[in-house]
Amino acid sequence: MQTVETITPLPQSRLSGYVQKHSGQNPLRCYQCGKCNAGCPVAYAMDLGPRQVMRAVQLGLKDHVLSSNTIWVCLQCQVCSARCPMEIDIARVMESLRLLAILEGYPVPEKDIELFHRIFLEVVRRHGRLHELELGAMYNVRSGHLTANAGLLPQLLSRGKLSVLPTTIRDARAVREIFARAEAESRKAPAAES
Amino acid sequence: MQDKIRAKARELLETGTVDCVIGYERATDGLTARPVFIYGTAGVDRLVFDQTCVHNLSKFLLDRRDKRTAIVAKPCDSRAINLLINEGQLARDKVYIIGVVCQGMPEVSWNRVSKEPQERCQRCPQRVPVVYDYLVGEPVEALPVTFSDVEQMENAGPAERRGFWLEQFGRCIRCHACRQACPGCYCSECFVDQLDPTWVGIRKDVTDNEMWNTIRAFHLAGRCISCNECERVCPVSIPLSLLNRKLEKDVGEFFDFQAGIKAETVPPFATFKKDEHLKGVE
Amino acid sequence: MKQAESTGTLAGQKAFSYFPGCSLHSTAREYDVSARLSCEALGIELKELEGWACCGASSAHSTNELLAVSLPARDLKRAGEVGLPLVAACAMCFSRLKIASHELQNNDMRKLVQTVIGQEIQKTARVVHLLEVVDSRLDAIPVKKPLTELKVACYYGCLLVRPREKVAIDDAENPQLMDRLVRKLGAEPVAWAFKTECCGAGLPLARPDIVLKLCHRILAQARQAGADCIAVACPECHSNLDTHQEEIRARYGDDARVPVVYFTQLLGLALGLSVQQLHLDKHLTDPVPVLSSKGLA
Amino acid sequence: MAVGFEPRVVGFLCNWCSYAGADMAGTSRMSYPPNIRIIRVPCSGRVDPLFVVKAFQMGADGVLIAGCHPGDCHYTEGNYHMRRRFALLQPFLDYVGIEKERFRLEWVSASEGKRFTQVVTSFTEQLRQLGPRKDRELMAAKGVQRAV
Amino acid sequence: MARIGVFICHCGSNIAGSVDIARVLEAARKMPQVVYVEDNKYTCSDPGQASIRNAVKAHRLNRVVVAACSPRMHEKTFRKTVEQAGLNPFLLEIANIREQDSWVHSDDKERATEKAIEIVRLAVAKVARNYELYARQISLTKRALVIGGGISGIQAALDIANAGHEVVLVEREPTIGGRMAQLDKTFPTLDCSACILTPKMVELAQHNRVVLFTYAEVQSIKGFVGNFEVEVRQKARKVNHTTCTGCGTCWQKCPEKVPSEFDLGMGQRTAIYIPFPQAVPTKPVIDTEHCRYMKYQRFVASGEEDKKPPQCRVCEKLCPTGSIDWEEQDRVFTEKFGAIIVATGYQTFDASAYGEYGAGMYPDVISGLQLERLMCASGPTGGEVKRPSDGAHPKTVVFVSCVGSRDEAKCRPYCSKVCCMYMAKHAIMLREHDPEVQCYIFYIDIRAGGKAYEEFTRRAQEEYGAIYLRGRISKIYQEGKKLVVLGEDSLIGRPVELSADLVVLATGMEPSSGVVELAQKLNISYDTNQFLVEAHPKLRPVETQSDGIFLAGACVGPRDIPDSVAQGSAAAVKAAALFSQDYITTDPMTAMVDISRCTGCLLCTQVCPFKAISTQALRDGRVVASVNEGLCKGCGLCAAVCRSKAIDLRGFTNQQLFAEVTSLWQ
Repeated sequence: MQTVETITPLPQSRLSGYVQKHSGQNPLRCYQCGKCNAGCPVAYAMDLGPRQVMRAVQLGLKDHVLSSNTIWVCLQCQVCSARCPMEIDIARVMESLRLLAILEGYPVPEKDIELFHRIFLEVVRRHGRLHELELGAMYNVRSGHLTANAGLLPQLLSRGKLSVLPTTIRDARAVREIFARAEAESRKAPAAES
Repeated sequence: MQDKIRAKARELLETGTVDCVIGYERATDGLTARPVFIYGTAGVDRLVFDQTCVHNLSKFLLDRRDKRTAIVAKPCDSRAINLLINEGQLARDKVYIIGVVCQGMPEVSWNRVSKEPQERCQRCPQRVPVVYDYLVGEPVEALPVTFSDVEQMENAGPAERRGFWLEQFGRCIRCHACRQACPGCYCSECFVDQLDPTWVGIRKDVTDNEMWNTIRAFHLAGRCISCNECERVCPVSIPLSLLNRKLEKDVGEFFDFQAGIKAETVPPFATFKKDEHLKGVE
Repeated sequence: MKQAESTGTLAGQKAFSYFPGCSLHSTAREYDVSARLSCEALGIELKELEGWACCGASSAHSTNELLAVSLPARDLKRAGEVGLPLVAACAMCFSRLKIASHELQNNDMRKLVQTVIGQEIQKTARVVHLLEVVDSRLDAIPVKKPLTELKVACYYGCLLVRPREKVAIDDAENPQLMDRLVRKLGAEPVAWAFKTECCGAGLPLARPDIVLKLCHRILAQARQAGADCIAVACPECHSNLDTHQEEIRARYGDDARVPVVYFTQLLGLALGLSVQQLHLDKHLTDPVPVLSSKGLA
Repeated sequence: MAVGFEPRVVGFLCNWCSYAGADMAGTSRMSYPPNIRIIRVPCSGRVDPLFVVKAFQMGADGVLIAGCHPGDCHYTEGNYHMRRRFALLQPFLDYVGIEKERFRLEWVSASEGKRFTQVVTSFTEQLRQLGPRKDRELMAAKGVQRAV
Repeated sequence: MARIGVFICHCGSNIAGSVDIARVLEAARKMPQVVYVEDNKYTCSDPGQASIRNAVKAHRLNRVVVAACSPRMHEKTFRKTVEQAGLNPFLLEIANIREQDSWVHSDDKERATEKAIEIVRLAVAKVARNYELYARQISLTKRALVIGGGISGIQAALDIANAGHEVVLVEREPTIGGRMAQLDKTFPTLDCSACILTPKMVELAQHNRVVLFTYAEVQSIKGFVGNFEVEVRQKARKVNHTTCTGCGTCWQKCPEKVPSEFDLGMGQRTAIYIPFPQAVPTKPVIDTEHCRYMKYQRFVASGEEDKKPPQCRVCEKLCPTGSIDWEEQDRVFTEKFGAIIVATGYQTFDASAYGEYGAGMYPDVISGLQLERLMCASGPTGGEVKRPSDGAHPKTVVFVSCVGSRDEAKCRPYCSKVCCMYMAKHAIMLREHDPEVQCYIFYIDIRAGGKAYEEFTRRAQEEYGAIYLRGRISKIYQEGKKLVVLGEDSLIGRPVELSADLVVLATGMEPSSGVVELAQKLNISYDTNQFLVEAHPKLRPVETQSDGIFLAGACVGPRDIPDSVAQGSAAAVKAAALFSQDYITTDPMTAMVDISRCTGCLLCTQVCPFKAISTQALRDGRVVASVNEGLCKGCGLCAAVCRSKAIDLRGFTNQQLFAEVTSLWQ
């Protein structure tokens, strides 16, 4: 996320409109009590806390939000949503912001997370189900963290916890088509230019 | 059917559960039916029930408010009874209802009986009385309510509608038979008969007739149980059901209410919702 | 679109379509095995859903909302055709399936999804979690070997209790479903505050630091509460909590090691099944010592 | 629309909000078409459908009922009841051919002189557009006799 | 036969400027039953009014129409005028040809004149059907009922009594004093709550015009302003308060201990008890649920045989005046009142709704009011702040604001107003108690609007070192002897983790339990938060839509002590003003029933917003509607819905309105 010396609020921006439309949540309901930040297990690892994201959305600071690592680090654990005194589904807001960031091709500050998701889906796309060994291996190679979790490998294998060969479901083709169509369809989805 | 009714009537009179049974007997024309009050077991066999028993007898109960009475009631009649109970005109415990399942009554006159049931019966949703102490006949599925006739009228142009109704009202002879037949019209002094002020002109003018017919219909808004006796008895056959059913339709749509289905219920004009959105009202 | 068996009590339900989910076929095989065995013992028939596919997990809904609904939708449709309620063992699968069936109630979304999966969805199955099913016949559980003196920290994680209106099978702050079960099995559920704190979900590869930190908090709390083991109902929670305990000790110095087992394993144990049958010996943090110390293994 | 046609409008105004609103329009010297004749009622809920139908029978081109905004009723509930009554009566009259454009229910508070002028102006204009009622012609066409 | 006079006002040029008065005169002269017309420059002036009076006499007029400004302007004036002329004031109608004619149509004199003529015609048509109306005079009971014995109710009762009227105060607890009695100190002055409250309690109890019913509840209310009939239920105390001297032997010796409601579980009380030492009355009640003898009796009644519990009856044995009365039952009695003041106050929000805060789970997570008890010199700890778990003196205390306030998820969207202030007070007091205490106050906004309030919160920070952190707490959990608090400092924007010895939840205000049932009995309205609703939020803050029923204190919304006291006095003045009359004059424009026409469908009773229509049974057995003119406010809803036109509204009768409509086409 780029540092911002001074900000120019754009309250009427399309951003909060998009959030409202896509997540069904009205950002203006937020009165910044901070309970979301307080309860978020990963707030410490975010450059903007959930509360600050909500604020930035209110003010229409689009780049500020979409280039933050927050939307990627968010675990979707839903604690913020469950405890929000204004019953705003903040996790849902995070989700819609992340999707927007992807749609509009914002640089991803959390490369590894994004990479993990991509590989995960590639594997599922291929077999219709996940193959954890494959996922782990591909991730380590492509992320460059060659040794990540490698230590666990022997133990897992010895306990028969990792199947060496993937199970591929009969009509994996159908699943592949689902992927293809879903990607095509969601590219049509409305973006929020501001 | 008839026998069951007679048997029940006899039992009720013998046990003294009631001291009068209101039902139907064969009319002097030997074909149609007419209302009858049976006070003793002797008369029980006069009771009949068949496709000619079209009248809504419920209104007769008003003359026996606090006497124990049994009545033969078709589904529409039973709704009327609920209405009267709801409006404090009858006490449920005074009335013993012999409900009869009804597949619809044909058009009956001295020289012919129609194949098809009467229009009103074709549109009637109830086949089984909504309230009864004793049921005659096998219960059957209720039908959906349809308002094709009303919708047709709604879709006509205003001028067309206006012309149609002016013609209809023009024919009205103000005999007030509709009122006499209607179980909902029990006012001791109807507004049309009042002189302080003279709500409706004495003269039989189309505009006064309109006043009469529209206000009477509106007084039945949310109350009409669509037995349609008014239309049946109208000597100049004004399609009064078209008026009543329009209101029935809107009451259903706006307030999700149907008159006479339950005895304990709050009629639409007795209540409101603070945040209800009614079309036509901003 | 109607939802089959959306009503009716679970208790009366004998047979279910079974959605194991990817992990239960590999890293979480012990969950699968123990679930099947103990259900059998309880007279619950699990029919694995023919040709099920991955629910997409967090990766799908992190990156493509439509995909996140379409993948489960396909499974829901299949289950709908079977006509039995669909029971998921994995909390992630459960959550995704449940949310999907919720989204499918919306007509526009359903139309969109139908074009994506290229099939029409007449009816979907009611989605339940294994924990609910077991709870529904709690009183009928024939406990053979009570787990006396075993102190259990019941860990529910996020996905079973949040979001409230779409998913939750119990209270989000202090759920009781699993505690009830554990008590029924003769063990003692400890009171602790981290029943529903997140374990780091799908980040162990990409951000191990986060997972380690969160798991450390949870393990430490469980230990403090005097738990002999932690019971879970989700393979992801399990692998996060179980597999990294050595690293955690290395990183944070304090020894917060606690064995992490599946509630189905405890259930099986109480039903008289053996440690080996239930794969209780397959965990990285070995629960067998503590179990045997209580005379349970 | 008839040339130079000036509709006659009967307005039932509740004493506490709308009648005061009409006064407000006067005290602040606003102006609106003089077609409306105002009848003061304590509450919009006092307006009996009889009065409305009577007005139309007498030949009114339009009838306006104005009351306090929902929630502001001086009698707490009157306008809510009127709202229901109107919701049924307007389509019903429209059904017997008295166009719904001729019958209005409006909320005008004591401070809304401006709003009152707008309501009356737009209503009057709408009625001008609508033109005079066609009853006479229609009756002639249908051969309906009128009592003398 | 009506003889109508029409008086047309020029209002200088205000009317004459844009209305052709001459033409209006001409037209008016021809109107039915009009026998006299005249015009005046200023009809409202003395000469103008004089000429009306003269004309009435000279021309034997029995109806008058004044065509001038709005009736809202001068109707009263001219009613007096015709009254002076010997006519009934209601034989007058105003034709509003200024506000609704000349002033709005000044651009079109022609049509303004036409309109003026018709406005006059309307008025003539109506007035011809006016008839004498007489304001009914209803006697009133100059006696007030105050419901609720908190500070607001006490103040109201005292003020009414000092104004020379009898007052009955009904309090459901065994003592008066309410929430204020539970407080230790009061902000922003920090004077001791008991020191300022208890004298008032005593003054009330000893006042010769005040009757006090504690441990009693209002059961039902009938009637209307000036004439309420109220059923009060005196709950059985099992102690004869007339003979009891309040010596205290019984509650010192009673062996049965239970958690004290007054101390909110921070301390214990006995089964026969007074809630706190300065309670008024200082006479005990027996808590029949816990009393050992009562348990014994219940046991015997249950018919079980095995091991009977002890009979105890210690209090009875020790009572020097023999005041223990096991036989005493609830007693219901009816009293008459002219006015009712509702001062039912508030209760604090039950924090256990917040699972994440663990209230009820962790003993050291307490509410603000519980802390008051711990700090209070006459409280369970004698004013020593010991935390519940282990009695240790807390050194680090964390305050959590907005617990049950500003929280839509908990259906408490409103701000409770006092919490910010009492948190500051607590921070100060805790330091006063123990200089080593460090307070952390998690706030969202500091709401300190009020005299010397802001300064007070500043002092808490500057002089007493309270650390204010802006952010709502998300979770509290036990770690060993400490409580870990997860929050955020939203000004820095980072998460905060604190471990505390004691956590105080600043629980908000909510209406006392049972207030809705009471409101329904009184037929007064309450809002979505169940606070009672004022007749007007600005201009009638202590009145309700029902005449003679007034509101005071926190039952209307969150209030602090000064506001509650002020409202108590305000409500008292309203009651006293009512009592300053010898009778109540009702507006004669009320509904009336024609029993010959009434069919008894009773739709009118259902629509009446004031429950003013009840039923009456006639000799012939018919049940018909009957109007209580004391309650009727003259809205006319009933008249509009009555199909048989059996019910009508004086002043706006069917005849009058009907005539107005038809007159337009004459």
